[in-house]
Amino acid sequence: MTAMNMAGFPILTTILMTTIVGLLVIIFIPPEKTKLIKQVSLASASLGLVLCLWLYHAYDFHKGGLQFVERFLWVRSLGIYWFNGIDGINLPMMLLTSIVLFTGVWTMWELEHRVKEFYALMFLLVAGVYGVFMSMDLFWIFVWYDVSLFPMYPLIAIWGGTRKEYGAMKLTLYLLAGSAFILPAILFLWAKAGGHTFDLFMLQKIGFTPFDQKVAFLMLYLGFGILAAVWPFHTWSPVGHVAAPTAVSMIHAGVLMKLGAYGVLRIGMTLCPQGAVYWSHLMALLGTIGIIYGALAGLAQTDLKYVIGYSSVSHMGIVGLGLATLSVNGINGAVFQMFAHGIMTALFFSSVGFIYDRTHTKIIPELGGLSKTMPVASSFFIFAALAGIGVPLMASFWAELLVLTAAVKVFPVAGVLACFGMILSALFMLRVVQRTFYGEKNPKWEHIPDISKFLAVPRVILMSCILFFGLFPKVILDVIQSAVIPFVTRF
Amino acid sequence: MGALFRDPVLFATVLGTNLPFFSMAVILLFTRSKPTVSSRISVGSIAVSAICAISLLARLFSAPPLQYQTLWFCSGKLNIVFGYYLDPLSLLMLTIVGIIACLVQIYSLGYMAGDPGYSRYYAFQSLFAWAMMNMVIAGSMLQLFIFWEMVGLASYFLIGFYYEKWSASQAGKKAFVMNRVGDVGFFLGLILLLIGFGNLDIPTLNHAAVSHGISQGLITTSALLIFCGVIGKSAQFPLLTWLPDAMEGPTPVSALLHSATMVAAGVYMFSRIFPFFSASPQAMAVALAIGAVTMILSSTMAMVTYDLKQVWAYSTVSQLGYMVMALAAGGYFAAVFHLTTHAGFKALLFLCSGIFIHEFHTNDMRIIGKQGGRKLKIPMTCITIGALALSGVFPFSGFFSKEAILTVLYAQPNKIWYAAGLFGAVLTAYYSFRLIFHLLFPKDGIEEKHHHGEHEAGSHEHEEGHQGFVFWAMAIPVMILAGVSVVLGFFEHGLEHFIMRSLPIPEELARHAVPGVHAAAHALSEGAQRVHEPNGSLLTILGVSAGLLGIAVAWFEYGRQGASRKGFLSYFPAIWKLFDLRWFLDIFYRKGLDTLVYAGLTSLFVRNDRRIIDGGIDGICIFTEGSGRLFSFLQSGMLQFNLVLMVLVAGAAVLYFVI
Amino acid sequence: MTDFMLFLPELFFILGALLFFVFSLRKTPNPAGYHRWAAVVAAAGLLVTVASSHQQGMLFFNCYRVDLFSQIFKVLLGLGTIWVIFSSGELKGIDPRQHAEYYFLIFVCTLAMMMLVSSVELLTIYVSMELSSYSLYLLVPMRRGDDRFSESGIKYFMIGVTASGLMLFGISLLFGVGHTTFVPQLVKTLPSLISQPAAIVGLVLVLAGFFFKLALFPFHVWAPDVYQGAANQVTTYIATVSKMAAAAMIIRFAGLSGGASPGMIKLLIVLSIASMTFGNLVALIQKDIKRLLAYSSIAHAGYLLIGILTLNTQGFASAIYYAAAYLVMNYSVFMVIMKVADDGHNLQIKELAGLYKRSPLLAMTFMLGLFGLAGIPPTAGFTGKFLVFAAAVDKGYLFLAIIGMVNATISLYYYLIVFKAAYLLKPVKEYPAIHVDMWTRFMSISLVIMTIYLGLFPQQVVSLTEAAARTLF
Amino acid sequence: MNSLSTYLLISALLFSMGLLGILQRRNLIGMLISVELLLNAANLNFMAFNRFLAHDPVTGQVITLFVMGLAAAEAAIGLSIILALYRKMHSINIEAAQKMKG
Repeated sequence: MTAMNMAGFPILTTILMTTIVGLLVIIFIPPEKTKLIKQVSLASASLGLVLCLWLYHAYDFHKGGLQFVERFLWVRSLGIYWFNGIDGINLPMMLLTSIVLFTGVWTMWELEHRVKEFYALMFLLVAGVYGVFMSMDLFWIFVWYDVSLFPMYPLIAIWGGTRKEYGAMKLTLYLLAGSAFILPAILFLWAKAGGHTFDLFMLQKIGFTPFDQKVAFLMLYLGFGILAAVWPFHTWSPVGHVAAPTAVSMIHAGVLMKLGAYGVLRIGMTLCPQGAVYWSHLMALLGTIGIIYGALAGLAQTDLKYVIGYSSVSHMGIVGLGLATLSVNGINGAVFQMFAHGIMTALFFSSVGFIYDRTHTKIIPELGGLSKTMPVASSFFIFAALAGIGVPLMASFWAELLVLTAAVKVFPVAGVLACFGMILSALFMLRVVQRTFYGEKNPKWEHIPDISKFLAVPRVILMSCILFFGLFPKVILDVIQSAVIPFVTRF
Repeated sequence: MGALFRDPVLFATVLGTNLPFFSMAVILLFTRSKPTVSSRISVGSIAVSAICAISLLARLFSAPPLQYQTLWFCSGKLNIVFGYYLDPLSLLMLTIVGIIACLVQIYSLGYMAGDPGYSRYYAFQSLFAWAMMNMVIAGSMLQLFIFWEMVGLASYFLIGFYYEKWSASQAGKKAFVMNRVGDVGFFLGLILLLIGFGNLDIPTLNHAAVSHGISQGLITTSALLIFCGVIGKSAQFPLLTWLPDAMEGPTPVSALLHSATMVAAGVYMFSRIFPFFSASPQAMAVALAIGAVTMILSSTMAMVTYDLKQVWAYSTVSQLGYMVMALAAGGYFAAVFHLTTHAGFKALLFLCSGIFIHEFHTNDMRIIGKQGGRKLKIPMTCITIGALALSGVFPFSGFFSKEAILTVLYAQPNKIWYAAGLFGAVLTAYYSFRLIFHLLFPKDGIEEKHHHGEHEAGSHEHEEGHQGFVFWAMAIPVMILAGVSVVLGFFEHGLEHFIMRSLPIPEELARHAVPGVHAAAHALSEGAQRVHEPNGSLLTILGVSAGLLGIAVAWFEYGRQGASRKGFLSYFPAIWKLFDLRWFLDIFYRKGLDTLVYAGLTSLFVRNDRRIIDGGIDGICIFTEGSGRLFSFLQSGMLQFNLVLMVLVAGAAVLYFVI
Repeated sequence: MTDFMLFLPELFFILGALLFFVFSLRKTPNPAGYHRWAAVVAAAGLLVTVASSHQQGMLFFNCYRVDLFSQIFKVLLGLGTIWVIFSSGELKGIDPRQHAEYYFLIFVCTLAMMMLVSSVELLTIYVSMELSSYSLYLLVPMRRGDDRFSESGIKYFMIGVTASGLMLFGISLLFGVGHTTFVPQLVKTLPSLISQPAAIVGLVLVLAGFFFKLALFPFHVWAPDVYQGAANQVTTYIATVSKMAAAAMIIRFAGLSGGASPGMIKLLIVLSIASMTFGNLVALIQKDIKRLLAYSSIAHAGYLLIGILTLNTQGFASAIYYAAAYLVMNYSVFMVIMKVADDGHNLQIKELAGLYKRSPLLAMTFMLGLFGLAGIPPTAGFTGKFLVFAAAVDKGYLFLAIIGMVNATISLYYYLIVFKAAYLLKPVKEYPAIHVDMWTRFMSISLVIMTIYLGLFPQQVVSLTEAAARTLF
Repeated sequence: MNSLSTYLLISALLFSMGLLGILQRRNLIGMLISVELLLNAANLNFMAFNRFLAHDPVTGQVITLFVMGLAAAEAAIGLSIILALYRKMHSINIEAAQKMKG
């Protein structure tokens, strides 16, 4: 499992550094040079993207296991290690993060208000995300987790939209309340293991008693579940997304929500397999409720971002259900769904963001007939909606197929119900598409020009990602299951 | 990769099926603004595909089924393969799709001329062609499902093509969602098979089913679930109401998707895994019943509408019902044959109606008749030919296929199905000729005066229309199709021997003859039987006379001089209303959706989110702050109160220890 | 001679105090000059302290113990002192005529606290504690003008003397039970006597005295009024420096109950929970930022106590670390406050509006300080909390960690409100840009670096604190 | 009549009297005096313990002397603060000083 090839260039730290260095550079640029700031941030984002792509290419999934390991002692007395590594589960997440960051930075190109702080905070946020994904040490996972959470507050409260301060405060407190369960759980495991290491793999070798596993897993599930918008802890998702500015929603819904599921998978299920088995029914239940509930609640929304927020709830429900099955297919599907949903929802928010920038409204009844005035821009949204419906040959279809296959096998009732979620999602996605883009062209938006080629690029990138992984799921599934197959043996 | 170029068959398959995709991509990405270029690209690519299809048919006419496979991906024990399965059935269907799609696209050159969304139209046409062809030659059920969904997607876009019309987008949504309802069943069935059997490869599945490789229970459940997919896609009862609405799309679209090919996909899929189905008598029985109900219901609906396209839509549904019945009764060949002929003449009917609609800018048969529909010679003759074929009059193709089906139904132990089939035949003939007579002999003749100006304009249009590219672009495909529907019937036997090879051969079945397989066995021998059926001639007479009866009634009411032109149903307004409102199915769905989903669950959940969950969270916050205010009273400015507090706590601690 | 070396820092501060005593006798005050002198003296004092930080030994007939523990705290005290003096540049809160006394008292207080942290004999402890308290009693009422705050002095005094009275009584009881006033011998004998009511009462009363200094619930009652009422610099001094001494004393004394009595631990647990909860809850509704920080300091006392009540090396080490981190973060917040309210008035939260425009650097320092106090990584505050909770959980107090984290979440709310004021709100009226001189810039940058460094690279400091904590046993 | 407990009893009485005084006296001077009582109670304790069971009879006495000194200083400081307060609010009643709250 832990193939410790210590040798070689610390690629992971370098990827982390791309964001931190970008952050520092931005801090030292005078705020009025917005153009320069944007260029710098795009440069560092693309550097990260390139490195992640290289990582993806260089990862040897035939060998599997942990690769590109960097590991040395950080705090001796507590056994904290600077321990980064890549395996099949976090590799797609890294790639996802870099893609979303890159497109997000590009999407916000027209930002004019307090540009410097915006990009600085965004890079801080993403540094946290990278950190969580690459780190294999509980201490660092938690540190990066919090680092990735608290920039949300200023990002939403300064650059946000409707009820931004309420949304920002709610979201931040909500999510950090989650970490109020995570830290004790981590410390609990650490203490139970004798209190001399936070190294994930060393802890994994220590067998925790079933009771400890149940306790710790429940705490971790609650803590991370809040971020993964597990029902009933999902209400921050719509509110927060409505409030947040475009790129932030992209990163938040696209990547940050995945941190929750990733945490459950990486810490909870790795260290507390028996706990996971014990609570799997709860997970399946909440996941299924999330799928149905999110879709149904989304039906009644009038705010575009609310709709997407609820669709995220529904899609993350699929992830939860997949994890709950504790089977190869289920977890493959869940991880794949994390990736697919990340890309998809990023596309959603970027296209909604464009519409909002132009029309200054997200309220569906006020919109309508946009396809006439901005065909390209609306086609992006429609594409995302189709991906959200789970149309085949788009990435999320495969994820749903795998998850549902596993679910029907393990939890037949939940699986069948989840399948009916497919109808609902179709219903509400198409409803939104119809009300927003179809129908008579709205004289209010006559004058609006369509999206420019330059701004279309990030959306096109996201679209092509969805298609690519829909047509060639092998590319990602081989990587994922190289880690998942050994992973499920412990259940 | 090398194999692709070394093997001409594979090359033709890949090229023919995927060319339209590239044309779509090119159109969407580059030539949105250049309609003519887009149309050329699209038509060219579909023509190439059609040629590929025909050549494949020719090359593999007498070859055994071919199968290409490559691993798509694997997850755990699950191996998902991507593959092609070229057997007579798929080849035939491929050819049908290729030819009709090609004809329709040519027709559209005329019909859609000058439409703002010209490029978009052709993009979606190509998308459809790509998806449909891939679905036809799919090697595994999963792959079939995938492209099945893509076909649905294309139909969604094409129905909602005039998206600024609310009703159009509504219809598109309705079609997609209703199909989804069926597809979920389909999907579940596939998942069950994946779990229970682990392989969705079509030939494997069929063999396993007939050779008892799968447990009976699993077959029945999954077969029933998969049949939901058929119900959705082929607009069977109870999901049949989306198809008439789908007529919101442009007429060529209706001709291609919603009569000839896409809606036939359900029947195609059914026949694709026919042996699998036939291994489960229960499933077959259900299918038979549903087919019958669908056929009768939709025919009745067709009897009361005055909308050209609606009539053909309903008749499509009923003909699909026929096919499903045939399959369920074991008439494998009969169904496929009827599918073929129906594709021909129904496309013909739609395209002809399209010409009328294009000419008179209305769907109402009465108005078209009044304004001199019959003046358009070519479409008028062609539509009559189509109607004759539809009502199964010798020597048109419909006669042969319908007769085949009736024979199969007759072979059923329970004769009620046969009666239903005959009754359906009567109704079919009635409504189609009701339409024809409306066009030919409009009520109190053609309004000369009013029509005159019209006629000037109309004839004027004709004049420049007749030489005009537009007219001929529409006329030529129509004539071709008319020719096809005249001659196709005589190829029955050739087709039969060709098609039957795509089933597991009889002796193999005989070797493991299991209770479930009788239907299949019957189906296989049926072809041979039918010829020397004891009273085959009687059946033929019955079938034909049914058609003629219907025509006669229509003539009596609409055709002859001084006919009432009201239709006997108008004497029973209640029934008229029932038929006109599609047996209240739509209203039922609407109400159900509104009350159960929108008014019920959705609003409940939204309120729950707002009140209970969010309210709870905010409540906690308010409570926290409130308790803050409360505690702040401890910090009253009074020094001694605070001192008392201090001392009390210290004292309490002391007491706690001392005691 | 070595003894001389051991006592060097204290001696130095005595000299400084004397110097300012002399200054205070002069007729014509020269505030700027005083400030320069004070800065020099404090800087030198800090140097001396650091230089003698590895001394070890006993003084004054074993009443006075110089070890790593004491020296670390002395360094912290010296650091806090020089910071406070550094920000006393324009001391608008106090009459110029009293500046000399102000510095004099600051030095005396620091001296007293330095003695406090290394005295191991009850009388010595009492005397040095009284000495520090007296100078604070005098510093608090020095606030000029503004009668609203005049009452805070008397409140502080009254509560203080009551607490010291209780403490003295406790000491007498301990003396009676243990027959000695030397802490090391008490440590030996007391666990066996802990069952006696007199011993318990004595211990509780003594701890009450220290809790008063630490402003732990319910001995916090002075804190809000004093924080609000005293001059900004004095508040800073109380909030930072005197907290260090109190923490040190409590750590030393908690050893007295030697982990023997579970009851004592229960008491401490209850107090720490009450303190965290009370402080955070009441802080939610504050408008005056100094008062808010008073309540947050009460909460932080609770966190600190979590580390202490584990009564093992790891716990004490974490508590020391937490104290150090607290010093840094709290000072960086107060420094910004003193800069923003440079005319010495009491800062309201809404007055921070638009700080990010008026001085981005200060705003950043402020932000990091706040997030540090809220315990968000990668700041020192987070690592402090992490260590403290780790110690607690390791001892089996999982629920304490959970309660602590929940409290941290609550506290985040008001920190975010302050942060919002500094970064989001539009200023109601146009404030002048704050003039940030070179020293301030240097200070804030170094504070920022320190906060993050302590947060991300705790290795050295942690090992140091552990070494220090080991000397206690 | 000459046992430790007697002294302890007296000192306890003194202590509680002082405490009571602090808690119920509204007059600042009065409170100050009560504080002195507290200290004296402690002193008495020290002397008693010293007399009856200390190994080294000096300790208690020394402490007592120290405390006396401290008490004097304390009184001085207290009085000065009270004086300053009196200048501002013309009263030495503690109830005058309860503006700051919450």
